[in-house]
Amino acid sequence: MKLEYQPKVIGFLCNWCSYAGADMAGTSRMCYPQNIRIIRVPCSGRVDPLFVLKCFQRGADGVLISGCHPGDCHYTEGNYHTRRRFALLRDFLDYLGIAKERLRVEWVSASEGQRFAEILSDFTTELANLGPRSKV
Amino acid sequence: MARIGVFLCHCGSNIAGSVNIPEVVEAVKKLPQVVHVEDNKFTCSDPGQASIQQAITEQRLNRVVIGACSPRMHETTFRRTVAGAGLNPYLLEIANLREHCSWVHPDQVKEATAKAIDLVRKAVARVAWQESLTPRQVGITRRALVIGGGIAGIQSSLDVADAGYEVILVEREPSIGGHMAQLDKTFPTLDCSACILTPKMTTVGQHPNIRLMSYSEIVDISGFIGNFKVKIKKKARYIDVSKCTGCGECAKVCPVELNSEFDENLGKRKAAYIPFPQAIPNKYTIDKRGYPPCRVACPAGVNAQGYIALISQGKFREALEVLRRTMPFAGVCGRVCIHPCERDCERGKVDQPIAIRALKRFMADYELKVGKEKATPVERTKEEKVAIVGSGPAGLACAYDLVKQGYPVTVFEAAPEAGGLLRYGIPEYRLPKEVVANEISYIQDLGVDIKTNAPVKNLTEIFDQGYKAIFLATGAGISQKMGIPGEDTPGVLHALDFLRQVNFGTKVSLGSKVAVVGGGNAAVDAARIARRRGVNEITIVYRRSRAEMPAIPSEIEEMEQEGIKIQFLATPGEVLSEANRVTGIRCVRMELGAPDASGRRRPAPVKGSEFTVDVDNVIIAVGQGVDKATLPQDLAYTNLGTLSVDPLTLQTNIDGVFAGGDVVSGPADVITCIAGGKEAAISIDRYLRGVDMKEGRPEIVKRVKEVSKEGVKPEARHSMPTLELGRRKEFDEVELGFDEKTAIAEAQRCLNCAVCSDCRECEKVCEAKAIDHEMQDEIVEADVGAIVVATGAKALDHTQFGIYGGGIHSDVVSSLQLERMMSAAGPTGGEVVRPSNGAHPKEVVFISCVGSRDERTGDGYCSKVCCMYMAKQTIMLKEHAPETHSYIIYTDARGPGGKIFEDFLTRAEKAGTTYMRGQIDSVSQQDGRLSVSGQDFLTGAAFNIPADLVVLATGLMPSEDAANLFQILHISYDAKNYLLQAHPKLRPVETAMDGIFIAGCAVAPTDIPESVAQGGAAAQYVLKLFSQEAIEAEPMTSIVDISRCTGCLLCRQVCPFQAVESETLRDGRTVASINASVCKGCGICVVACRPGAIKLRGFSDQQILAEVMAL
Amino acid sequence: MDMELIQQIRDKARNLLEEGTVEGVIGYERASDGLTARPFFAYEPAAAERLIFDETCIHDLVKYLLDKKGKKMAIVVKPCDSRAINLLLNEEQIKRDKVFIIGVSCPGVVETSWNRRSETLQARCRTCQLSKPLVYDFLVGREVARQAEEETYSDITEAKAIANKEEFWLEQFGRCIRCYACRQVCPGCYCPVCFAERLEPLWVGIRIAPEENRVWQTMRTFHLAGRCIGCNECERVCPVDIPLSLLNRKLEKDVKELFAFQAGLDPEESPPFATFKKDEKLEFGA
Amino acid sequence: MNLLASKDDLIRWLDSLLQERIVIAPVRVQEQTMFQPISKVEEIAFDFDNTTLSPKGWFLPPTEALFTVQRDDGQVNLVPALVERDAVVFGLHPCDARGIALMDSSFLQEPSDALYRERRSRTALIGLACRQALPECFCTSMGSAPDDPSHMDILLTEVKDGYIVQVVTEKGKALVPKGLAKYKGKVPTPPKLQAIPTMEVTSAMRGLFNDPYWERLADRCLHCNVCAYVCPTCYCFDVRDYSDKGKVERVRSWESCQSPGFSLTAGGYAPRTTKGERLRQRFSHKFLYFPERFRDVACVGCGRCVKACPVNIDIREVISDLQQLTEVKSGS
Repeated sequence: MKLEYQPKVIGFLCNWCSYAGADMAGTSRMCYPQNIRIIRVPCSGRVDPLFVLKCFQRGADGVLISGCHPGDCHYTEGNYHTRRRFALLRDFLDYLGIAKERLRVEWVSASEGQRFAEILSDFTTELANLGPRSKV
Repeated sequence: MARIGVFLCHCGSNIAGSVNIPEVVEAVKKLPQVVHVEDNKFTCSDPGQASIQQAITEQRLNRVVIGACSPRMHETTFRRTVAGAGLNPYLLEIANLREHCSWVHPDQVKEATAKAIDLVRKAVARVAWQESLTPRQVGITRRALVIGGGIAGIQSSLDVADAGYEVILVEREPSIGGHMAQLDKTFPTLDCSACILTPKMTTVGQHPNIRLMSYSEIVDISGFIGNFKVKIKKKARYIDVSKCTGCGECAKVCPVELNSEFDENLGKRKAAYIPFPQAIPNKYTIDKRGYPPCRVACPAGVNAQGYIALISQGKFREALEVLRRTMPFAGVCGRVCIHPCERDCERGKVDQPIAIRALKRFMADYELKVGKEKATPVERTKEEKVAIVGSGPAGLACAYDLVKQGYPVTVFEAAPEAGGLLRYGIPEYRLPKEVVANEISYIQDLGVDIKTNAPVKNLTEIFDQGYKAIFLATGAGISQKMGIPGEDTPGVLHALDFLRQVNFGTKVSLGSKVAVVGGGNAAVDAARIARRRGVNEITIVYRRSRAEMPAIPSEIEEMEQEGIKIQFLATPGEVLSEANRVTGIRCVRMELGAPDASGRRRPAPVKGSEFTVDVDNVIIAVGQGVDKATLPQDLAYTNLGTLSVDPLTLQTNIDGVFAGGDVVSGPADVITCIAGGKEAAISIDRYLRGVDMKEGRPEIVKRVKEVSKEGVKPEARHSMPTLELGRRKEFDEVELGFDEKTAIAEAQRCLNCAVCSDCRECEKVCEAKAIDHEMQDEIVEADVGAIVVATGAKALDHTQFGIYGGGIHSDVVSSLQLERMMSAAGPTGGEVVRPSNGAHPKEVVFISCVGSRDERTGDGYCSKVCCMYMAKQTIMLKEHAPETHSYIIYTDARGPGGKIFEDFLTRAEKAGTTYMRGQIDSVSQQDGRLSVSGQDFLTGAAFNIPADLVVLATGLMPSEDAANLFQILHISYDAKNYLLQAHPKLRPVETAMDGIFIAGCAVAPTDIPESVAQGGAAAQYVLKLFSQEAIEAEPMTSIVDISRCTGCLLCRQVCPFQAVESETLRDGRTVASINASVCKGCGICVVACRPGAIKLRGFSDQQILAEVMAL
Repeated sequence: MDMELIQQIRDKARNLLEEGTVEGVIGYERASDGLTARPFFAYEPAAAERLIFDETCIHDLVKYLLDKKGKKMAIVVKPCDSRAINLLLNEEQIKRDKVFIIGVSCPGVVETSWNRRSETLQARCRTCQLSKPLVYDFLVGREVARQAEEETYSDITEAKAIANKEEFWLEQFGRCIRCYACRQVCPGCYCPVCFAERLEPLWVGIRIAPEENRVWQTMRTFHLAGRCIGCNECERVCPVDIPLSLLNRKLEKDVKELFAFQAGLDPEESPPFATFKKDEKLEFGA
Repeated sequence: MNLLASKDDLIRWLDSLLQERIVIAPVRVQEQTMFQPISKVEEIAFDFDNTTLSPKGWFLPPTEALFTVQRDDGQVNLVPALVERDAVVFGLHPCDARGIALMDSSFLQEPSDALYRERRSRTALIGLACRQALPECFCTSMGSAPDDPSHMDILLTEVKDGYIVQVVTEKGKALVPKGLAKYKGKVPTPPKLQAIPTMEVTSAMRGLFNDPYWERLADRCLHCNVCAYVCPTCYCFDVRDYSDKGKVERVRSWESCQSPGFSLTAGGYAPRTTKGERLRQRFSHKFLYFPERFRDVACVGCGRCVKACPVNIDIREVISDLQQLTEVKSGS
């Protein structure tokens, strides 16, 4: 698939589920767009909203935060905090003009390589359709 | 200055096939701080690793980046490599060029190469901020906690204890043993379950290294592997286990019987019980579940369940003793009490409340009938004399409580006879004088001195006579006036004066028509007395409607039977008279408006609705007030004209002077007055002892939470026999009281809400003096190093499977019930019978997978043990009675485990069991027999099997409240509340929490040998831990920079592991501190920390931000 | 001016200082324009006579308690300010026994700036539900039943409808000169080193530029999510009139709707980021 | 010699200036007036009382890059920032011009600040005499006046028919368009201001250095940077290097002595840790250190800080307090 615009995507993946899920996509040789750069964190609860703000400030077109499914957190509760923090931040950024489509929060388990690849394809396409972020 | 070496792996063609490695090498060389770049065919190979070590040494590298496969693959390997060259292993960063790049972007060399460069640049940026980290050493408490005393927990405890370490075994129930103790035989060997379990239980009970805490629960756990702190609640069992000999005398006398949980509700046990004869510990427990609703509802806290339980056993005297522990007025309250207890009686939710008041009266009647024994005077143990003014119910109740505590008590009564309102206010037909006199004489027998004709006008005089405290209970004895024209006309009487005169025996002459104004008990009493004095036409005029009428409903009913009319919604505006003689009253109609302060709807006159009633006399009963003239001076009053007292202590404005009853509350019922007297007694005792009068008041009592009404068959309340209408004369009591048979039958309706009735008969028989009804729950703290969770499972409740007739037909039983029936020690003595009629069943149908493998009716998983126990039970049924024929309707017949399990199924089949694969449509009952219909999956044919007994093979589910415990322990569990293993294959008895291990059915349904194996395996992990000198703790944990910490402790709130503690610095500031041994390194706190005071080592803000900034 | 109320404040303040119950009293005095009010610290009983209270006493004085940790202080607190007290109690920044709260039942305050006061109540006062402070030791003023307008957040709805939001906000943030007055006045901002001024890591550079300022203002607001008590002091002190209430109130609204939480109403209840519910529905769909 | 420019003349003049130079002029932004570079003359707000910020931001911008350093193929290149165009600041009041003159004392003394010097020499100041005195104004007490042309290149004074054009410097003369009529009418009397006594402020300041007055005054101070950023004479800045994938940029931005991190040293030492010390620094700099070094008090009486301070720390009150306290001290 050839995209009109190649968006820049930064992903924060928890070590125990989503990073392993991305590994699983690799070992299963599933192809997905190359646009993402993955940063490994111990838990999605480690993702500071400031990281996301810095990504957007640095010109990222989209940010993905992915953790274990609620209830499955390796640290039992981290992703519940993630959910609260980013439910609020996502809408707030939208309010400030950074469309909510640009910040994704997903739950991907270690076995969901296929799902990870699908999410990325979908996200990249969506971002490409949105086009570059407005520069003022 | 960082000197970074970058090593790029080709991974054969795995990476190099999609990533142009030379291009990456060139790009990386230009990165700041990178001093060395090389690429290898296989970096993880020995030459690859050697090359890294060589470069570290030769190039004096102090940071290493490896571009290779996922760090989840080889991070540990490469850390070892780096450490081998003398560099701290945490100064390494891995760029994931394979799983995250080459493998997912094949045939896109350009893009994959650009991405690889980005990933390496990101890793280089991050590694510059990496710090040296060193794992910490932590000590170990070599004591294990085992939670759950089933076979798995028993095995763990024994294995750890035998290895020489201490074990605390906590079991929620009074005995260990779990479900295995309930089983008759075990499959596939048909061993006697008790025979193989009991020796293990005994060993546990006697093991020097095992501290058995039965009837206990975990309430809190903190700490971490090797160093847990646990709080264990020892539930009050009301029997001191150190004294109890297990003789069982308490159970023999216990009047309360309920279904035995151990016998699956097929048998009975007492409130004082031992679950089964071989219980360990062999100690009794009293099942006390709070205060019964009747006791909570009673203002005076009378323990109705206590005396009712004893009445049900025919122990009438003992029952009266129970009542007299609280107050002396069985006969009085048995007649006139407004009985709030009956309103709250749980039996009322089934059919009708217990006739509590009638039973109370019965005890008094019985005592009079069989002859009263003179009460033994209470020994005076206290010096301080107490004076009580007024001998109504409040005064006497106070005197009674104080004399029983050993105080010298004198009651001063202004009237010629004691009793107050009981004697002068309530008509004889409701409360015979003899009953009042009997109960007052009992109080006097105990040692209370009652002085009649002794009005008290001056409190100082009383104090001067050496009394140390005074209780004023002079009542509210003045009738209130209506304030209408003509109220002073002769022939207008006030109810209280009228009743007093009648009770004194003074002659009162009435005309033939009388109107009584008011709706309270005084009005009803006055009307009924008037009827007994021969008045023909009596009308009660009441300004509200029937619903608002405050008099006792049964009294109103009896009054109406006697022909007295009530004019509702009317109020008199004037008393009409001629020649100073009453001729009538002019009334006005009322209508009800909005509720007033009392909650009753306020009546308002309807204009132009005046009407006149012709009467000869008017009796006004609109209220009573306190007669200030008869009270000593200097007392403070409320706006309502009653005495002003402290609501908690009842002390008046004068030190040492207390007041209660109607003089404080205004006119109230007898039991409320008694309650006031009792409260005053508590205050006076505390006052005299000089202790705080307010502490712990008002007393908060624990009402029993839920009362099971399962299996309670509706049975009407026994009604009170009354005197025939025609025979009702002035002095004859209308209500006649229960006879003994009725009393017992009525008492047996009691649901024993609180289970233990607090009758205290057990205390009398316990020679070891082991019983302590005041026992409280106790919290025990302990330090342990490892925890084994073996909380087991429970069988699903078969009564919730109505589709199979469970809970509908009594001959549909659960497999555990069948097991109990088969047990020689069980409720049927080993006989398998039909619960409906006790007959031996001929045709028995087993239904498998009840609640298992079926999302519709229960859980989707297989409970694993059912196929085998059904086979066992059919074999056993055949052995018990060869003529029995069993069917097993199965979904799949599983014999997991290969060896002999499958053979066992065959054995069952050979023994004559009919296996049918199919589905049940319905279980119905016809002519006393059950009929099981469904479809045979193998033949496709419908079947209809007549059966005498249907056995539901109910599946397993985690025990109740298991999830609560798991939350306390912070261990994960799944949607069905089963525990999650650290790894389902490779770490089956470990959890994600280090130091907490799991075994048995709490993890998933297991049979006995598996439970034992897992219990042993968990013990092995405990021992492995205990055999270490110290624990090495992961260094990637959070630390607090106290100079930035604001002490808001949000981190403590978000930490899932309780790793955060607060610490007070020398300058008085409170800051957070993180216990690195507990911290798991999730970093939730780091994000929560606004001032940036927390750093997660290995994942610091710097490190992650460096990655962001490099992209 | 309600002289009776002022006299009550003065009498109480004087008493507290005379008895030595407190070391100082934080209240209001007349500003140098003779028209509006300014914060005032009375340390001597005689200074109590300078205290005033009227509808120009707009400042939330609670912030000053953070400067006086360890000292027992009395403070004049309006109902809205009492939420700041609760916030700081919840976050363990002040100790209840170190503060003597002179609560004022306040009919609302007006917009003021130096030498200028309007006659209309501040917008936040019009929707204020509190007729008296949530917490106080001594209450002055008549408690009046408030006829609060319904909080509709119409300003937020309007701001949501702005066509090019990014442009709009970058323009607003572009004016920011990073004087940090908004932070300095905020009772919820008390980090020893603000993230905006931290060097390691350098979250926000010293560059005073729209993108940089956006990180600053976004995160400032986000740090106050579920903690902003709505005093709106930040907007008042902003020298370049950035509509900060549109930021704070947006999160206030979301927190109220998503987590049913309002800051500072109960010192025992923890803010939304301290806790979670396992089964709460928080959508991440577009 | 005064000239007269009609309103139209002025607009044409500004329009022609705009062709060849950057024009910085007061622009209405919502309810405020700000100095901003304009693209059209219509953007100018002629009708304003005072701007929120002084025009100092043109000479010392809130943020500017001083130079960048980059590594290209092993070579390290340093590129200094340059001032590329001439400019005009239009519409500044005499107090603001005096503020710029005071900044000159510091920035232009050798070694001078290159960027500042460059901007200063390439920028002409065309001022506007004040039409009215605001309640916060006290310029006459600080050595200026509503009609003071001293530090301007050209001063305009609004009259009925347009503006009196008073050419002050040669630089100004070069900018005046040809053909303006001579102004023969009366020069309007400048608005009157209430003078505040300013005697002995410096010595009072010196004498009260350790007085508890500062801590008390600082009680209500929030330590925001508003006063410093609106002040025409406050010129403190911070300098930091930014590195982005190997490209390093040295940036300076406004900073104020009121912020706790100001002059924090690498070892963690902060010279002024208490609120009182920080607030004292502000006034010490204005009334003590600056006059000791450059003769004049570093305040022009524009009144911006009076108006902008969220807690009403009024510099005039501070002056009066200092004087009173000194008298009390010497009297006792």
